[in-house]
Amino acid sequence: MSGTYLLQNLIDGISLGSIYALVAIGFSMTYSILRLINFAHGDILMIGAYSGLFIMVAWQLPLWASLLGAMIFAAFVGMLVERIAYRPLRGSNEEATLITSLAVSIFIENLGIMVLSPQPRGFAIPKFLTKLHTINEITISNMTILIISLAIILMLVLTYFVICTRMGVAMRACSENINAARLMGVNINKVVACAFAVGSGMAAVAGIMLAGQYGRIEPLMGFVPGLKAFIAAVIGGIGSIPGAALGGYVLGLSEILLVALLPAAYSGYRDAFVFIILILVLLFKPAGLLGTLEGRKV
Amino acid sequence: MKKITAFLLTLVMVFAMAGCGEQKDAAKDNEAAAGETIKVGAIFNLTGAQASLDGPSLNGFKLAAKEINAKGGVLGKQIEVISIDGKTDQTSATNAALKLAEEDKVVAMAGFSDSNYALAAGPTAQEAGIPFITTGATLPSLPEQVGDYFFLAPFGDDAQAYAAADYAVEKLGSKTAYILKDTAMDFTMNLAAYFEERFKKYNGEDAILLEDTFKTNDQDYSAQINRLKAMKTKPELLFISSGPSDCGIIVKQVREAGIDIPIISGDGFDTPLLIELGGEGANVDTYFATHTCLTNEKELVKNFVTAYQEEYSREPENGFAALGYDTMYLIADAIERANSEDPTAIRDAIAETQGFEAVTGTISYEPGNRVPKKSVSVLKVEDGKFAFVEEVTP
Amino acid sequence: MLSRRDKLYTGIALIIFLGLLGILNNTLSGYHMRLINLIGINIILVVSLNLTNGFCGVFSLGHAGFMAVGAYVSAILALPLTKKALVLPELPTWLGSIEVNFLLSLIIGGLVAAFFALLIGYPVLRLSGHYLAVATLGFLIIIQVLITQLSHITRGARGINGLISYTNVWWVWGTVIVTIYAVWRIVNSSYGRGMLAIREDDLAAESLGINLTSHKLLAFCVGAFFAGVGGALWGHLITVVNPLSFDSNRTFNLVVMSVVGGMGSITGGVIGATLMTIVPELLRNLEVGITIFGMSIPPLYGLSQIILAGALILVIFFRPHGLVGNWEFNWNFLKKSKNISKTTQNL
Amino acid sequence: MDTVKKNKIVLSVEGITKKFKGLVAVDNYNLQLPEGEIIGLIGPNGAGKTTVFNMLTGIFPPTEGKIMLAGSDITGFRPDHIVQRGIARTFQNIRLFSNLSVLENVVIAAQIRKKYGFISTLCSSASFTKEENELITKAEEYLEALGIAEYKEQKAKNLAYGIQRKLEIARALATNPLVLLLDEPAAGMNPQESIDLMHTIRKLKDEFNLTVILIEHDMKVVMNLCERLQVLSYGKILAEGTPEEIRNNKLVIDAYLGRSTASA
Repeated sequence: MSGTYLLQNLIDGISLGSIYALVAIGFSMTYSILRLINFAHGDILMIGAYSGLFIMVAWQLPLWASLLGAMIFAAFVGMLVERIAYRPLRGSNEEATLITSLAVSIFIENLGIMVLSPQPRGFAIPKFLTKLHTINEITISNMTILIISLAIILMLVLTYFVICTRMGVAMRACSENINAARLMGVNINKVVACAFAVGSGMAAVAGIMLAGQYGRIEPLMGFVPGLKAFIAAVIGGIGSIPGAALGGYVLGLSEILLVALLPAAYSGYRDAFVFIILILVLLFKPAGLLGTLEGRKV
Repeated sequence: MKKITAFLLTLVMVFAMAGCGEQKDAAKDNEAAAGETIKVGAIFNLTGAQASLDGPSLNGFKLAAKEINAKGGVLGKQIEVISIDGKTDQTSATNAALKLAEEDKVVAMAGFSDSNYALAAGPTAQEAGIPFITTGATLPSLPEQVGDYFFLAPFGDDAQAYAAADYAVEKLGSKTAYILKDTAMDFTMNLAAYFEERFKKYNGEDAILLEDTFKTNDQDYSAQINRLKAMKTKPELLFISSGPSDCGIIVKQVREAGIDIPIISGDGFDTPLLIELGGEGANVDTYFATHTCLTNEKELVKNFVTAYQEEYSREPENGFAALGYDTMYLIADAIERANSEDPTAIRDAIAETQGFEAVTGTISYEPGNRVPKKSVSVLKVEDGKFAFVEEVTP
Repeated sequence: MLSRRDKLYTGIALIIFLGLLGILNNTLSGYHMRLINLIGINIILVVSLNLTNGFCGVFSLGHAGFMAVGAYVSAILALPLTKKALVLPELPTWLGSIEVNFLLSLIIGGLVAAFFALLIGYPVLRLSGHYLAVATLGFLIIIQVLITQLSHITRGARGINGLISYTNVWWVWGTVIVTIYAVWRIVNSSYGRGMLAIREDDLAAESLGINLTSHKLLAFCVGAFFAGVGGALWGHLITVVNPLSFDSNRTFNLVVMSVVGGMGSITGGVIGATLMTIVPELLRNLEVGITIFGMSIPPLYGLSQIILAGALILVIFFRPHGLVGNWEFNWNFLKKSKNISKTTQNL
Repeated sequence: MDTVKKNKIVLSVEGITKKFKGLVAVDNYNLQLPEGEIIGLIGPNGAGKTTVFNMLTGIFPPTEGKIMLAGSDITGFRPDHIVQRGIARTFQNIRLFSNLSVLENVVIAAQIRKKYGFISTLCSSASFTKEENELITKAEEYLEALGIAEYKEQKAKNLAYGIQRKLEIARALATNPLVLLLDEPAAGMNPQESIDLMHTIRKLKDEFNLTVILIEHDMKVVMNLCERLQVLSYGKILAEGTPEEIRNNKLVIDAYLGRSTASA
C-alpha cells in the first residue's frame, strides 16, 4: 500500500466527512436545546439542494448566490417546521417529539415526490469546480477543495457566533439548562427558532455540496445523510457542536478508509464495520467522543 | 378512561364500517361494470426508492391503454387500467395484488422493475390464476420461481450480460476486466455473475482481475476507484453492474480519477442520468446493452417517443417507459387473440405470443419458456447522446 | 391477577372473538383476510416492542433486525427439501438436509432472534436514551449487511422466495394470543414491576435490589423472541424475504404504531397496530384519479402517506403519550359499583 | 455508651475516600456502627454526607477504603447486591416511581426476596400466585406501619410531599434491611410533621430492629433521635460523639453549628 494511495483516501474521507459534519452540526444544535431527534433534518437538506438547483437554473445565478439563497430558504423552512410541528410539543416526552419528526420527514419526502416527481435530476456545477488537479498521482477536484474549505469556514463562523454573539450565548445557556435560561429572561422561542434557522442553513449548504459532488438530486436524497448525521452526532457526543463536527469526520473517514484498507471482498461489509466501530466507541465512551456523561445525580 | 374506550371503540367501528361499506360498493360497481370495460391491473412502486424506475413504466403502460382505447379498445370494449402504488414495500405490493385480483377482478396484471417486488406480488397473482407480466424485472428465473402465470416482458439478465461480454471481447478486444457491482440489488448481482461467466469462457479463469462492491446510493466510490487505480496490472475493461441511480455518478467519478478504460454495462445504464451526471466522462468509451435505442429510426420507436412527449410533455425518462408501453400492448394483443376475458385463456394466449413487434424488440415466447427471446441493443454514448451500435440476439 | 369474574369475561370474549374470526375467515375475501392477518402480525410485533421500549424504557430501534433473524431462520428451516436444493444449493449440508415443521421453525426463529438479542444486548444495554437507540439501529444495519453478504446461506440481495404460505389466520391470531398472554404475565409479575421501576427511575430501582442488566436483557430478549416469531409469520405470509424487507423504515413504522397506541400498555400496542395497519390501506382509496365536471385530477401517489403523516402529528399533539397512554383494558366498566378492585391489577 | 458497646458491630467502614477527577469529596471516612443504634451525620451543604451514602449503597464505589457489613466485605459491590445484603436507603430528592401506585412502589422493594422463576410466571403457577399474594400483604403491612395505607391505590406522583417522604421510607423498609440510611427525611416538613416523623422513625427502629444512619439538617430531629453524631466538613470527619458532646464542641460550633443553633 503506497503513501499516495493512503493520502488520496484520506482526502476523500475528509471531503465526505465535511459534508457529514455540516449536517451533524445542525442536527446537534437543535438536539442540544430541545432534546429533539430531528429526523426531518435530512429532508431540509434535500429542500436546500432543490432550492439551490432552482436558483441556479431558473434565475441563472452563480453558485455563491444559490448557496446563499438555499441557506435562507432552508432556514425559513426549518423555522416553519419548528413553529408548526415542534413548538406545540415543547416540553413533551421524547417519544412524542421523535414520532413527530418522523412524520414531518414522511410528509416532506412524499410532498417532494408529488411536487418534484421522483425522477432524479442532474445537478450541474460550474465548470471550474470540476477541474482536476493532479499532484503525485493524487487527484483532487476544485469541488473537493471547496467542500473542505467551506465546511471549515462555516464552522469557524459558527464558533464565533456561538461564543461571541448574544444569541450564541443565549443558545449555549439554553442547552445547559433551558428552564434556568428562561428564568434569566432568555426568549426561548427566539433561540429555538434561531437554532433551527442556523442548523437548516448548514444543512442546505451540505445538500448543495452533496448534490454538486455527486451530481444528482432526488426527493429521497435526505434520508441517508439524515441518518448519518444522527450517527455522527452520537459518535461525537450528542448535543456537543464540536463533537458533531468530529463525529462527522470520523464517520466520513471510516467509511472511506474501511473500504480502502480492507480487501475488495469485504467492501460490502462497510456499513457493518462502521456500526461496529460506533458501538465500540459508545461502549468505551458511553456519551460519545466529546460528550459529557450526564452523571447519575443522586 | 371510559370516555377513551368509548371514543376508541367508535373510531374502530367507524373505520371498519367505512372500510366495509366502501369495498362493498366498489364490489357492486365491479359486477355492474363487468360487461363494460376490461380491467387490467398495474402495480408499480410510485413512491419510495423504486419510484424513479416504476413511474415512467406506468406512464408508458397508461399511454398504451389510451392509444388502444382511442382505436376502439379490445374485443369492442375499453381497457380500464387500475393502478395501485406498491410503495416500494413488499407488504404493500402483495396487498395490492390481492386487492386487484379479488376486489377489482382484473383479467391481467403488470408491474415492477425489480424482482424483489415481482417475487412478492407474483405468487399472489399465480394463486388467483391471473397472468402477471413484469414490465422491467429481468431475473431470468422469475417465471420458473413464481409459476405458469408469470411472464417477463423484457429479456433476462443473462441475455444482456452475454451481449455485453460478446461485444467487449469481439469488438473491443478486451482480454481482462474489472467488475464493480452493487451488492444491494438482485439485478446487479446477477448481471455481474452472468457477465463473469461469459467473459471467463472467452478469456480464461483469470480474466477478471478484481471484483469490488458497493451498495445502492453509496454516492461515494472514491475508495473503490482508488483501489482500481492502485492495481498493478491495469484491466482492459470495466464492467460496472449498477442500477440507474448510481451509474452516472460512478462513471463521472471513474473518469475524474483519470481512468480512461472502456466501461460496459447492462440496461441499468439506460437512463438520461448517465449522460446528465456522467457529463464528459460518459462520452469516453462508455457502452451498455439494453432493450432498445430510443433514438432508433424504427417507425415503432419514433411513434412511441412522439406519443410519450405529447402525453407527458417530456422525453421518456428511460427504457422502462418503453417496456411499460410494450407490456400493455402485449396484454391487449393476447386478449384479442384469446377472444376472451378469461384470465386463463389470456395466459395461454400470452404464452403463444410469436413475433410480436414491440418498441423494445420482437417478443416471442418459446414453448415452456416465459422469458421472451428478444434482441439486445448495444449502445454507446457519443456527444452526449446515446448512439446505436449494434443489435444482437445472443 | 384476575378475579374469577374477570377470568370468565376474558374467556367468553376469547371464544366470541375466535368464533368471529372463524366466520370472517369463511366469508371475507382473501384481501380482507390478508389485512386481518397483517393486523395480527403487527400486534405481535408492537406488543413485544412495547415490552422493551414502553415497559422497560429501553428505547430500541432494532426490532426489524430481530424480525429479519426470525424470518430468515424460519424460512431456511421450513423450506421443503426439494425447493431447498434448488433455491439454496450452497447451504451447509446439515442445514440443507433438514426440513422442520412450521411451528418448530417459528419457535427456533424466535429463539435465535432472542439469542442475538442476548449477544447484542449484553454490551449495548448499559447505554441509555438516544445512544442506545443508535446502537440498536446499528445492530439492525449490521444484520442487514450480514444477510446481504452471507449469500451462501441467505442468497444475499436476491432473498429467499417460494416460501410456502403457511401463515393463516389461526397461526397469526394464535400467536397474538400467546404474545399478549406472555407479555401480560411478565408485566404483572416481579419481572414486569422491576422493568417498570427501571423505566421510572433506574437508580432508585437499583437501590431497591433490582438487577438492571438482567431485567433489561429479559425485556430485550423476550421482545426479540416475539419479533422473530412475528418476522417468521410475516415471511411465510408474503412468501419472500430479502434484506430490504427489514430496513430502518420497518423499525420506524413499528415505533410509530407503538407510540400512537401508547407505549406503556398492551392495549395501546393492540390499538396502535390495528389503526396503523388499516388506515393506510383505507387511504389507498384516495389515490385514484377523480373526474369532476370533465376535469380529471390525476391520481396523486404519495397523498396517503402525506395524510397519514399529518394525522400522526395531530394525534401526538393531542395525546403525546399515545391514544391510551399507560391505561390497560379491564372489565371494570361492566361493574356497577365505583370502588376499584382490591389489588393492583393492570388488566 | 455502655449499652452501645454490648451490641455487635453491624456496619464497619474503614477509611473510605472518594475522589472525583482529583477533587476529594470524602476523605478517610470511618464508622463503627453497632446494631440498633441511630447515628446522625451532619455538616454543612457540600460536606460529602450524601457521597458517604452513595458509597455505602454502591452507587459510587469508593476510591479507597473498605466497607464491611455484618462481617463480610461489600466494598465495590453493585447497588442491587448491597441492598440484598441489607443496606437500604432513601434519597435526598425523593425518587419514587412516580407513575406507579403507592402499593406497587412498595411491592417492587419487597420482591427482593421473591423466589418464583420465569417459567412459573408464564404459567401463573400456584407458587407464583401464593408468593404474589404474600408480597402484597407484606407491602400493605409496611404501608400500615407508616400510616399511609389509605393511599395505596394512588399514583405516587399525586401524593402530598410529606406522604411521599413516608412512602420512600416504607419502600426502603420493604427490602428488609439491617441498616437503613435516611437522607434528610424531614426536609421540607413543617415542625409538627417533623415531630411526627421522629416518633415514626423511633417506632420503626424498635418494630423492625433497625440500625439507622440519618442525614438531617433539622437539629431538633437530630439531637432528639440520635444516640451519636458525626460531623462532616469538607469531606472529613470534624467531630464525633453524643449530641451533648457535639453541641459543646468548639470546632463544630465554629464550622457549622453556631449558626443553626443560634437560629433554631
